[in-house]
Amino acid sequence: MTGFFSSEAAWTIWFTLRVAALATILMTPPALAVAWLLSRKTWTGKSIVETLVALPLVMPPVATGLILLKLLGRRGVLGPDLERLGIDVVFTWKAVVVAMMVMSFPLLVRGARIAFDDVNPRLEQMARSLGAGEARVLFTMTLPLAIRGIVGGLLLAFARALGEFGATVLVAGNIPWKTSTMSLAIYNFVQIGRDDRAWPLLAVSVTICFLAVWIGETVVSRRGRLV
Amino acid sequence: MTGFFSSEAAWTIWFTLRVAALATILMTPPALAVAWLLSRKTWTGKSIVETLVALPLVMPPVATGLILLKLLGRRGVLGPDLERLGIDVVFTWKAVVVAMMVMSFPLLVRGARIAFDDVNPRLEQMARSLGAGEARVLFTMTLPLAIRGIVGGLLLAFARALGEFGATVLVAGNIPWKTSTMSLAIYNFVQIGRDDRAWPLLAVSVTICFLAVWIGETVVSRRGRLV
Amino acid sequence: MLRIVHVELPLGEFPLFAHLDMESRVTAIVGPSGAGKTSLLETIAGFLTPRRGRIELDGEILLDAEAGRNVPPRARRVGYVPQDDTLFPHRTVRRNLTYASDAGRDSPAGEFDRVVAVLELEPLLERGISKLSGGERRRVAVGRALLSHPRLLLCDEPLAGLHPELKVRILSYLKRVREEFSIPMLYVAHDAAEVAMLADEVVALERGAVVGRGAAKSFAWSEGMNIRTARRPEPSAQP
Amino acid sequence: MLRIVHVELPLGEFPLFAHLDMESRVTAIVGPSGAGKTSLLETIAGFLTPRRGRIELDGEILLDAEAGRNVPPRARRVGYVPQDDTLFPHRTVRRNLTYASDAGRDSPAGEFDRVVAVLELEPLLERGISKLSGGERRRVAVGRALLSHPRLLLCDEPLAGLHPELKVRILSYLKRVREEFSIPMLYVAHDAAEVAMLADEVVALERGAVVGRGAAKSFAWSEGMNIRTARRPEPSAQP
Amino acid sequence: LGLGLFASPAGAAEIRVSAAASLTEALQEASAAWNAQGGEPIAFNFGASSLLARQIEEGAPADLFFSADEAKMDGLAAKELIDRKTRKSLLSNSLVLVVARERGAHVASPEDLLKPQVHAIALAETRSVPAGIYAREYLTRKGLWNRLSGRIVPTENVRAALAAVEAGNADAAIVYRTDALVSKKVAVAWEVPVSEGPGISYPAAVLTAAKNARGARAFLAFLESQAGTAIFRRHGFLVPR
Ligand SMILES: Nc1ncnc2c1ncn2[C@@H]1O[C@H](COP(=O)(O)OP(=O)(O)OP(=O)(O)O)[C@@H](O)[C@H]1O
Ligand SMILES: Nc1ncnc2c1ncn2[C@@H]1O[C@H](COP(=O)(O)OP(=O)(O)OP(=O)(O)O)[C@@H](O)[C@H]1O
Ligand SMILES: [Mg+2]
Ligand SMILES: [Mg+2]
Repeated sequence: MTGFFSSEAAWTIWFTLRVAALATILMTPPALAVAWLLSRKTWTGKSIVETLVALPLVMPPVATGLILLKLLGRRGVLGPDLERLGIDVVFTWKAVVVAMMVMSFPLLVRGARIAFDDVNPRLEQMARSLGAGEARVLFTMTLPLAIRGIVGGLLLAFARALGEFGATVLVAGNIPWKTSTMSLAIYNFVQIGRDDRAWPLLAVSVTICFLAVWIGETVVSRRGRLV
Repeated sequence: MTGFFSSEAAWTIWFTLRVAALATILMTPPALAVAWLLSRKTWTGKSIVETLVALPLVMPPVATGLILLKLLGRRGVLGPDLERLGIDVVFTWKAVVVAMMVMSFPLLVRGARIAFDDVNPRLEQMARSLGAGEARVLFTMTLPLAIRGIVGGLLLAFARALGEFGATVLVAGNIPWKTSTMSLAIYNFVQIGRDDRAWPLLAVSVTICFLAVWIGETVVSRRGRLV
Repeated sequence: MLRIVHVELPLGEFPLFAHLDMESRVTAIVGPSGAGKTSLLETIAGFLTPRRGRIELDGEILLDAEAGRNVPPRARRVGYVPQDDTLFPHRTVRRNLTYASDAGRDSPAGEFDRVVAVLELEPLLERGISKLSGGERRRVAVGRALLSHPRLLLCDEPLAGLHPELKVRILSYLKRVREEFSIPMLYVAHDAAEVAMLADEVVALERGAVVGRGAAKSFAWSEGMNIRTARRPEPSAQP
Repeated sequence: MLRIVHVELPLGEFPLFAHLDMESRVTAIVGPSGAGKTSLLETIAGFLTPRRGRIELDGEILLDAEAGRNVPPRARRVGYVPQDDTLFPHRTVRRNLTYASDAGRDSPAGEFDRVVAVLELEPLLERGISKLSGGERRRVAVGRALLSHPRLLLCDEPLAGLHPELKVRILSYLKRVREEFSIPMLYVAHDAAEVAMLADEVVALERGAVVGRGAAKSFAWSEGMNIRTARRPEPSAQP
Repeated sequence: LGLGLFASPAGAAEIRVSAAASLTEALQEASAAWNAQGGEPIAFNFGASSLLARQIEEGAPADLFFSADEAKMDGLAAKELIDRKTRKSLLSNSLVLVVARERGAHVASPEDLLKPQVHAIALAETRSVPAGIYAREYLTRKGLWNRLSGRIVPTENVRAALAAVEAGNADAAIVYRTDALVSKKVAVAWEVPVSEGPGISYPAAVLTAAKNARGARAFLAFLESQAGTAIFRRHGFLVPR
């Protein structure tokens, strides 16, 4: 890789992969929790929560980015507290992860929520009456039975994380060797008219996407063999 | 509305609603077709098609926009033919629709594909043996049984269309009274530091999103009562 | 008449191998669990495609594996009552029953009301499938098949889990169907009495192969097949 | 012993209303389709929650609608064989059978092998549920319930669609279970012979209410309930 | 995925520079030279000047701001976010009128933009993006703005304007000379004389919130030095003296 790519490009690719993966992993538990609540419980203001979840899709990324900046920035809402804790997010890799998480959250929630809706509650009931506690029901019934939708959602989320630009560039900046993801680098190359350097990076993200899709397919069909 | 919003803002809102709706509608048949092929047929290069579908998510919007421009531009691949047909896409509302379609296509395809996967093929078989042709099977079995996933996908797609910025601004430009969507307008206001004018627009798109979510919920649960 | 010629279909442990001519109007298919009864029916319905063999109905070739001919289920005009009902969960009972006629397979006038009456489905017509009891489901499945104006009826334990009284009424109706419309019937059953009452002929399957065949009345029921004769079985339970 | 005190549960047309003490070890529940048999079982299993009434098992209160007490299904230790199997589609037969013991409900040593042997499930242990025949499904459902080390067995037509020979073997095993482990049993059945063989007592439901009750041997089977006596029914089919 | 993996190569003593995207290559070359002579490592943040300004307003960390126009810098100055003493207008640029290299519209002067065959003129967003603002200023000064406004296509930025001309959907565009040089598919039809053109200047200033003001000042000085200015010239920028 480093043979063909400048060491900076190589770093960017590797960095992007890690933050996108990390963002997806960190996002999964809360996203599944929200999806589960939306699917299984009825409560007032459900549509409102659903809307909030969908917001990062609806708002132009720059707006999401600005809001995140106003939250996390040194003059922001949480900024001062974070600073006191010695955590600074803005313009660090942490900001990239946060931006990616926020932007791809809706995709996983939707996918998982619909998958949970389609799980036959009688199976969960039967599991309970065979002595399974809620945790066991979740891990032996709900999640495995919803795996298709979850994997699908994870794919979308990961893909989105790879492609995220608008929000990231605001909260994380576009700092080579520090916060510059493939999307940011590509954008920058396009800006300065160096398409020749943009295409290779684009090819890489396409390849990564292909691998992700392919892995997802196999995971699902592996489970599929039984079902 | 026009009382509170400048007439330009009012126009922008109304314009955005129409193009986003149009994009979602136009996108639905092809997206469902692709999803159906991915779910029902096995063919070589399936993962490749899936990757292609996912690309608009993975690539930074600016790249997608450039590619569209290189395709539809007067000097682009399809441009000349379109010009011969007297169709002018770039820098018109048509370009906005195209950009929105391309960017939200993956979301609907994924949602529908997974929903189709989960439809019990025995039901379709039974329908056939009761004399239903493929079209009838599709409309009386496959689609109704997959409605949850489809509606979910449509919601994501519509939301994404509302929020789309990066690709749109490249192929459609940001022409007031002609191609300027809410996202584009918000982006500009943010850039010139006129947040005071960005927030109202943001509020509108949030409201629209809320309505969409709410409608989706009721549609699904309406069907749910039977199932 | 139905001719099944050297049909071979791979299953779990063993293949289904069937070679039968069915001249009789009602043929009962009996056999232990996992013998291949359902598989046979689904092969005739066109849900499963055998590796070899030929299937003919009234002279028309439905399937000829060698010649690569395979009439799709849609064109077979076979009414199938599957073992697991396979009702359409998103439609009311009524719209399950009318599905075939909506698709252009109209039954004789008045048939709908008659079937609904016999199967006692009136109170359920507007119900969702998920709100039915097990037996109610069975009846809807039977009704749906009867109302598809078939040339051949395939019934996989259509009366399983039904109350004897109702069973008798439905059986006598099926008998009438067979006589009035002379629709031949393949009928999977486990109850000797049921078979004796409806069937002309019995075919016994085991491990995918036909192991016995004869007129229903004279059919040699193996020991214990008729539960009455097996009041005191030796405890063959231990491994 | 099981006590069902003035339990009331709204159903489709009519409510289920049950008031029973079951001292006997095996109680058969009979009744026409849609009588409320399954609903009654699911109420005891805790799948359905009645509007009123109380349910006690061996003195422990499982449900007391008035007092707002409702022991969740998990804690009821009731083995349930549902009418529709409700097997876990994503697990092999083996992992369906071991689900309860994985969850900490261990059965006596050797029980697994014994159950597998009686239900003839060995060849299927590693199969996926979707690859089972109807009867094979039933047997897995029965096995899963037996292996959940229950205090009470609820069987909704456990032997429906099984071949008489096998039926007899399984029945005699259930009989042994009842004797050895003295697990009381509620048993929904339609076959007089089956009932006579296994049950001590019979309870007849109709439209949600108990309409008859008695010792199995002496139970007054209404005309036609025993199919044998109904060889020639008057064609009550016309509407 | 140990978080340790994410420790950035640059340590505490780094100079954080927020700079307009159009300066990317020049500044990267400059920082290389700066490092070669033993300067502290530089961490650049490239982007649209307006967004960089927004980031600084929201307290995003930076030591030095290199804007593509004075307006953004004024905005920060008004908010006391920059150290006025350090503010310098380092560079200038000139506007050019570009057309497609092949089969381009026959435009030799701004007045030619009035020709009927010129349907669309791509400019960077004329309210927010410096290049667009300058172009508008110039056309207005030429008395052409109102007569052309129907043909103006505002794009996200200079690059998008060029792309529009390359794609053939804009017949002409007004962009920076530096950007025009990068694109092979467009030809410069008319170069706006510095005298006629608007006062384009790229101001730089050390931020009041700078953690490494000393380093920032040093780097700024280097950019002004012979070595620094040489690099900018090589990239087509004008360095007023
Ligand atoms: N979810 C439901 N909503 C409304 N009515 C229901 C629902 N489930 C069952 N019923 C009705 O309640 C009655 C009792 O149902 P139940 O399943 O207990 O009958 P059953 O005795 O088990 O009949 P079968 O022998 O056919 O299984 C039936 O009339 C049925 O139509
Ligand atoms: N999809 C499948 N894959 C592999 N084996 C299968 C599949 N479906 C059924 N079988 C096996 O084929 C055999 C015949 O199945 P079939 O359903 O025809 O039996 P059956 O005679 O209907 O039994 P039952 O009376 O229990 O319904 C069984 O041994 C079963 O395990
Ligand atoms: Mg079967
Ligand atoms: Mg029942």
